Amino acid sequence: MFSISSEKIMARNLQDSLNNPKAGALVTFEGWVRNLNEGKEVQFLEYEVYPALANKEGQRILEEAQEKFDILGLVCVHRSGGLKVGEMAVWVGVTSVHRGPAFEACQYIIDEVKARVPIWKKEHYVSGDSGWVECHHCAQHVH
Amino acid sequence: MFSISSEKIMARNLQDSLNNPKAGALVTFEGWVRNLNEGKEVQFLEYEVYPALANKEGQRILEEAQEKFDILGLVCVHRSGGLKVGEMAVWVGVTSVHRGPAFEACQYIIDEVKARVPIWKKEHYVSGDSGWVECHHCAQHVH
Amino acid sequence: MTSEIHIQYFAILRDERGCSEETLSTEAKNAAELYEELQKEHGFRLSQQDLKVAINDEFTSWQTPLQTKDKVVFIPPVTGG
Amino acid sequence: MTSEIHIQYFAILRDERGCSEETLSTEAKNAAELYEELQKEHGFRLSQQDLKVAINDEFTSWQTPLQTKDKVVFIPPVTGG
Repeated sequence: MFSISSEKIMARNLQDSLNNPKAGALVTFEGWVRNLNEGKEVQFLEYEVYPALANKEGQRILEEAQEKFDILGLVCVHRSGGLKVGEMAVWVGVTSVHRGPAFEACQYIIDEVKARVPIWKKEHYVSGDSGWVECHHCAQHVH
Repeated sequence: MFSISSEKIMARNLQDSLNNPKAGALVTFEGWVRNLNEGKEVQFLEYEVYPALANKEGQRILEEAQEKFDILGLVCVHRSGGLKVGEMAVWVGVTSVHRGPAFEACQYIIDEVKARVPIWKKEHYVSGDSGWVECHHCAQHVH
Repeated sequence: MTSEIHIQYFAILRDERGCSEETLSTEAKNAAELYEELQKEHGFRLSQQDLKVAINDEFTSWQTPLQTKDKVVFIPPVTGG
Repeated sequence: MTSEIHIQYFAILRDERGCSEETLSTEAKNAAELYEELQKEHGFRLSQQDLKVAINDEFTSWQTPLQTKDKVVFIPPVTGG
């Protein structure tokens, strides 16, 4: 249910895997590569992943969501490797009977993935500079 | 940005219309026709719409969301006519720079659409019965 | 004073009225009086406080004075989504 | 006592170390001592309290005793999503 993908994320296929006649609600989150971060123009970025632990921790987060919220299905995929502006970095989808739990679980999953899963982002700027993004929490520029 | 559709909702096209290099987050909500409501097996349902006022009120809700939350783009489409189990009744999509406002606005929009837009749902049950759903708020079975 | 009012019916009210629109002459001064009149005639089960009212495609107050050619819609609790 | 430890480096630590993995012999009793040793040698700018540590692909405490053949990863603040 949690995975790391080195290829373009195919949201529609992921979503189809969540089809369920009991479900009344699907909430999805997509994280996209922005053209600006802290005032710097971004050209592309790279995600580096510690795969063994990222997969375990991602899976744990989905299990927590399943326990905490009354949901039916859930999927999260995170990209690795190089991405251009506008490309999808992460996809989260959650289904439930009523909509409240799907919203809560989707937000929980993306919050926890960003805080806990060992993935690091290096930004390459139009100026030619590049750098590892320092820390979401410190810099308060979570998307 | 708000519309009523008598045809199948094409979520991917709606989503493409929200592409924006400034956006870091897309949150979507889809409402699906469930196979069970209050213990009764649903075969299909019909949405009846008061179009002139539904479009005005839907548009007002999107304008309110735009004022309340720091978001970039937003779309909401609601179906009219007959739908089978599993079909999409409503689609909401919101983009923003950071993810918080997109989640909040998406939830605001679907909450307000369900509470305010003049659309009525008639359920047709496997048993052969049918009936107008009485009131989301009263019956506490919002999805 | 009599005014000529156009009424559209939706959902349960359409079923109970047996038609989706009609034009009628009424002495009702406002939408509240008009609904009272129609409820008596057709036995609508929803009471006025369950409904909202729109005149000329805008939500309005039950006390807004009716004018000839107004289009009135009584709005049962909505159940979209 | 000397143990043989395998280390993997990611992100900024990989850049600063100049390689992505190495195996070394150390007298460090736990990950805290090991990081101190490596930080001195390679000048890592992140301090131990900025990092988490994993042994054999599980998060663990800095005080867990190291054992020969352990795989250690120091984890800079994560920035996925």
